[in-house]
Amino acid sequence: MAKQHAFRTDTQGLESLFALLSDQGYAQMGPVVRDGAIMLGEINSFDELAQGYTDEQAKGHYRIKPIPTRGLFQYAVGPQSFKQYLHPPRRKLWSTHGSQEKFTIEEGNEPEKMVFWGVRSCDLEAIKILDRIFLEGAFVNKWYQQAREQLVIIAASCPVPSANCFCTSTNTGPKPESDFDIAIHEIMDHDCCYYILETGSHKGEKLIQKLRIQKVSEEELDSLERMIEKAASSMEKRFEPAEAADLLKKTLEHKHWDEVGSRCLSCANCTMVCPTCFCTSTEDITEITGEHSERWLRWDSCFNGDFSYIHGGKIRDSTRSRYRQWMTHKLSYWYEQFGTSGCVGCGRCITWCPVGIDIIEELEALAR
Amino acid sequence: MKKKKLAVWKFASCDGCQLSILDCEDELLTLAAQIEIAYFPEATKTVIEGPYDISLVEGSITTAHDAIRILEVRKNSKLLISIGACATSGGIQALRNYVKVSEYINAVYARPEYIDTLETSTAIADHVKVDYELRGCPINKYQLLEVLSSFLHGKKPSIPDHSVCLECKLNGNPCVAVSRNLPCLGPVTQAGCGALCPHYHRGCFGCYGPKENPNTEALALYLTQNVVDNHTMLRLFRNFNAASPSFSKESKNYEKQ
Amino acid sequence: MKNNEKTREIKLDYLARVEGEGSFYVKIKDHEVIESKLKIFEPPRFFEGFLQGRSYSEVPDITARICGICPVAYQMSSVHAMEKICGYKAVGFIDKLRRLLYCGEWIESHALHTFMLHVPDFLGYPDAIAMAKDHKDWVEKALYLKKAGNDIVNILGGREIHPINVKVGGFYRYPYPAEFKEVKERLQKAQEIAHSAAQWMATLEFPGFEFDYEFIALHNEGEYPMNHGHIVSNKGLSLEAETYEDHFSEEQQPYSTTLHTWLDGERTVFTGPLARFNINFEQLSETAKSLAREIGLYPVCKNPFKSLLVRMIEIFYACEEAVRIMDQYVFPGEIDDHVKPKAGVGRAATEAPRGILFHRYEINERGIIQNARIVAPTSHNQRIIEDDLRRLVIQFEDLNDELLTERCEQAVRNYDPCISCSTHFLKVNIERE
Amino acid sequence: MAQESDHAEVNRQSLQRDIWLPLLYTVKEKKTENRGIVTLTLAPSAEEAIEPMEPGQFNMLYAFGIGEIPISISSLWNLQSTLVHTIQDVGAVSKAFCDLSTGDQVGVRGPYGTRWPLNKAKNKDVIILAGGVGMVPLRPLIERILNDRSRYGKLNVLFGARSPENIIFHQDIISWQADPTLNFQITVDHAYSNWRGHVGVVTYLIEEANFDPENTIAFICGPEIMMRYAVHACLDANVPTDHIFLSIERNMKCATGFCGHCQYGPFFVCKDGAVFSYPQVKIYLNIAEL
Ligand SMILES: Cc1cc2nc3c(=O)[nH]c(=O)nc-3n(C[C@H](O)[C@H](O)[C@H](O)COP(=O)(O)OP(=O)(O)OC[C@H]3O[C@@H](n4cnc5c(N)ncnc54)[C@H](O)[C@@H]3O)c2cc1C
Ligand code: SF4
Ligand code: SF4
Ligand code: SF4
Repeated sequence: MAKQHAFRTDTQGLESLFALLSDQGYAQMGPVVRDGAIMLGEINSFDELAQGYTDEQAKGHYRIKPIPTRGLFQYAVGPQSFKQYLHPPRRKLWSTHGSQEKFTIEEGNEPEKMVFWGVRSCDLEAIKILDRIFLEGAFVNKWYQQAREQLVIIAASCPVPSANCFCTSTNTGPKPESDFDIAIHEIMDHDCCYYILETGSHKGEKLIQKLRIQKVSEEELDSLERMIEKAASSMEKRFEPAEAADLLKKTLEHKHWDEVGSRCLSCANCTMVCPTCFCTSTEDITEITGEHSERWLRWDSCFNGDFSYIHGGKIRDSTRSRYRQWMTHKLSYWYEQFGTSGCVGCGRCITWCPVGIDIIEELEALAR
Repeated sequence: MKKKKLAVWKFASCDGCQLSILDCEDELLTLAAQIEIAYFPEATKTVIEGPYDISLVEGSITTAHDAIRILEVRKNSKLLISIGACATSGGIQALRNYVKVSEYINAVYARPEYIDTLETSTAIADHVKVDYELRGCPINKYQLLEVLSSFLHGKKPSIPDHSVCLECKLNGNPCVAVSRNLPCLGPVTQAGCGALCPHYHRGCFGCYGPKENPNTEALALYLTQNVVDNHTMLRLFRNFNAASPSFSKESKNYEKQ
Repeated sequence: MKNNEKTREIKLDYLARVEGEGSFYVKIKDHEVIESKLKIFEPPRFFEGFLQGRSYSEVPDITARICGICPVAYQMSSVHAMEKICGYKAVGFIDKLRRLLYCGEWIESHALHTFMLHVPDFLGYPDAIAMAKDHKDWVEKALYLKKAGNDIVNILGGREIHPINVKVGGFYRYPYPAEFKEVKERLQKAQEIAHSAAQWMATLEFPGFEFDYEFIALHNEGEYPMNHGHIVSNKGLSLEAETYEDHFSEEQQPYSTTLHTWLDGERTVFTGPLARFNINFEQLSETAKSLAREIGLYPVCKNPFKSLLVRMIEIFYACEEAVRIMDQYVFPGEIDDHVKPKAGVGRAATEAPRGILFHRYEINERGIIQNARIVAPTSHNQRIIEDDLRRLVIQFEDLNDELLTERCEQAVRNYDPCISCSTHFLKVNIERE
Repeated sequence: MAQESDHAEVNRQSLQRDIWLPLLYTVKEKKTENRGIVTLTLAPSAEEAIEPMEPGQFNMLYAFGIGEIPISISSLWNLQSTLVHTIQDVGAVSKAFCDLSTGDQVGVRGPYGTRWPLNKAKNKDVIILAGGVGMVPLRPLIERILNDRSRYGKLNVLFGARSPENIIFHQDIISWQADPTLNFQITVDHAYSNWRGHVGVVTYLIEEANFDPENTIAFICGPEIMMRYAVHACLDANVPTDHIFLSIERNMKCATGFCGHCQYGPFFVCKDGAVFSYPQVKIYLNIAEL
């Protein structure tokens, strides 16, 4: 990190950043404690941000626990990702009025101007993947583009990865390196903490200038380095994305698919929590008079039967084939489609699988 | 255009599903303007002769008399839609299917001879051809409107058959199985309720019956190994959709403790 | 027109605008009623049987399915009975939230019954939709009222039919006060609607039909009864739910799948809004009392047709009460409302929209239900409905068959009989000779 | 992967509009092809029209209040801004189109997908193998070839239908049968006694075709099993692998690679296809439930 882009501040500094962005009319999204988990929500005052919590994750297991310090980022990623704001679970595409003889079409709503607080580096990479899908291909997703152009990203480095994290393998963390406006590094100093703010864009610099902040010292930067090293070395889960991509091409008929297919519930949780899964379906909702109709977009999943339905039946009828589609898409075909892996190593699909299926273990089984 | 004639029929049930029609407070008058309510005794004395364009059938078949009556309903209906868990899988009263009803009646009734009842409670589709089944205990009134509107206008109803889990995530709940170690039938249950129970911090208990492609076996195995005892597992599958084939089959695996 | 035949039959083969399936039959010979039957042919569903072997924690979910019209009532009676066994008493705000939930159900159920099922009788329409052609405004207001009630049940219970949030001990999830914001506004408007509807309904024509009934209702000094109180009557009865079974018995009839309830082996009772009002008038709020007086309603009102007006008073009161509870509510934070099972027997009665709903359970130390007994309001009222029909056909013998049948129907609806729930309990404990 | 240039124009267009918003078109003509199959001619309701289409491409057609489905362009004879689509009634949305009358409106998004690589067929013999409504996306190709007949070698059009009732494009068939520059063969799976033509699967017709295998291009569209057999018949007849092209069908919701439904191995059928060369999809064709 170049020292001229780094500054030291405390919680009050962050609060004034929050106030500044509020004044500029942004809707601010960030981690909050809700329903027994670190969720994402719109925060209307700074103290709504999750504070003083950590989490515990394992296969099919998640708990939050209060900690004595007032740290804002002392937990790993929760069940939700910022995908839900850039690519909402449900969105009205347009509505139409009239009859089959004559009708008119009205566009749906436009996105808000948003700030994302505490985007972990895996999720930051996930946003970059969504950019490739929705902005950099043959077609452009206009709504996403608008949301994205107005977005302010406040990233946060990850001090305590969970047992399911493997961003060191996917090369997506634990420290955000670029593509943010501001990055926050929360450094615990005994029971207190201070923050190193790093700017990553012109927009970020302009915001920082308006805050009361101090220069950062060499020792403070060293503490940051040590924190990142410690976080990185705490991750035990490992895999080789490029090898996985090759392996999956050769194992389409492997008998292990039957085995994992017998355990998988085809419930779709993994695809819902994944920050890069982008599949959607459309639904037409026609009012009882038949004169108005709305077309909605909603998240869909390759684990659903309807997903592959064509007249005459479902292409992927068995759970085995659905799990295979998910994993081969995510870890292999994604490269052909978008030039990267579809996995950013956040571990959500492992934590939130209700029967504790672990994508990396399944990969290892295929390799055997 | 001539209005389509709607009839609402009741068999063994709690009336909740047909009440859903009257619970469409915001849409009731619009609905009534689009459709002729030709037979709906819970709401009107008016009886207009059949045949009916659309018949909504609530309740399960539990008496010999009803087994005949449903044939008449079918004959009189162009389109027959069964609504609710009772009509689509036998409902809570299908719990009788797992005990010996005759002995049971003798034991409890002073005058068993007055009681006309069959050994089992069965779904409408077990007796006649059903054109569409709307699940739920109770049905979701918005889904009912969607089905009615779709059949009025020739659309395929947007009633997905995926898991409750998907709806759970769309609605922004954290999974209660993972975060609270609760037994949840969401992964094998069809969506439709809006993932209510997880939102209220409890596990799903299967109001909408099995989802498409349910892996009840894997879920039950995981839950009995990690979360609940066999008896609780049995009771979870023996609820409002006890007689739906996959739940019924799975529950039998846990009959012996 | 005077009817000269010796024998006359007044009957309706399918009673519409009630919940469930039933009919009535009255036979008159030489100006005397020789038979009066409210027949209920709803098939039995054996709930008491299903409950055996289930866990105590499942009762609110299973018993809710007895009746789609008043599931909250079933949840309330069942959790209270269970909590008595387990030696648990719900703390203040849990109790208040349960009362709030009940307010929601009363509003919803009464709005449905008064406007959509009963008023059409008074005005001569087959149903509320037909009535909407001439009285659209009232029908829309009725739907608004109904929705306001449903909104409460929705927030506290997740959905209006078979809500899922009630548990033995309290609730699975406690709402944030902010969730009440919108419904509170709706309720304030709903209360105004109830006020004007009561005034309007008071102008309808009520048959001059009175009787010195034995009204039974819950009663406690502190509040208009919903979840608590002892069972009292205007004829001196006063008992706790614990001794209910010493006094009330049920009898099976060949023509009906509903049991008939007797008090002390011979007395017929009247339960429901009119009974509640007559016994608990003093417990109503001042505003509700003055609305009642304004429309000429005082205890003891002996005309069952005026139940219509009493239901409006109760809606009015429940809207007011609901707002009061919401105003006082604060989010409890993390609380321990987990109840451990204990072996024993527990009984509870609460005031369903249609009257007293009694539950009794016996559970073992693991909380597994050994046996259950449930007596629904319509079982309590079954006798009195038949008696009313007897008296009615004699008093209005001059009417032609059609009009007399209509009058009888209207009289049955005074009780808002919820047939579907009343037939689920066919377990007979005491048989009368 | 796909022909990049195909998308360049579409891309420019989609930058101005939300890709989800259809343009309104009016049904100008409706022709019943057979029981449950109609051909609609659509013209833009206002000035704005979609970009010109090429054989093999498809549009997303929206029926008011009912839904949206992918439908191939079925004729490019008329190069105006009108669109010709042939639709078989198999479900709610396709039925809604079959029930439309002239003057009714529809929504159109497109054009989407890859084209039949006609340039590769220059100076070569051509086999066109169609199964059932699979003939729809192939007809514009036949039209193009006939329009510029001298550019191509021998032309074989082999058409298989389930039964005589499923045959479409009768008028074209009559003219193709009469055309000496074209070898047209038709077969049905099941027939009544008054059917004089072939009975049996379409792939046998390859034996009756007239072509120089090494110098032949094959274009195939039909049900997936039929295509698998057809490819093998071509290979058996020594048509080089990279001279075989086929059109794949998958569930589609967006047609722009956003919805994920049409994935087929590494491909999005909507933008990398629906037209693929056989080598592209070779390994995937034989994998069940892919
Ligand atoms: C690239 C492409 C071109 C096509 N061209 C034509 C054509 O020219 N003429 C024609 O008649 N048909 C064509 N089809 C098939 C046509 O899209 C389906 O018949 C149609 O989607 C069926 O929709 P439905 O609502 O009537 O039927 P339902 O069976 O009710 O379908 C429900 C949903 O399933 C999906 N679906 C069902 N069948 C198919 C299918 N075969 N392919 C893709 N999605 C499906 C759709 O999303 C549809 O909305 C084409 C399909 C594709 C992919
Ligand atoms: S596949 Fe799993 S670990 Fe990878 S990004 Fe998705 S949810 Fe995270
Ligand atoms: S892998 Fe787990 S989360 Fe994903 S669909 Fe299967 S059971 Fe559900
Ligand atoms: S809470 Fe239940 S329904 Fe929701 S995701 Fe978890 S398992 Fe599925």
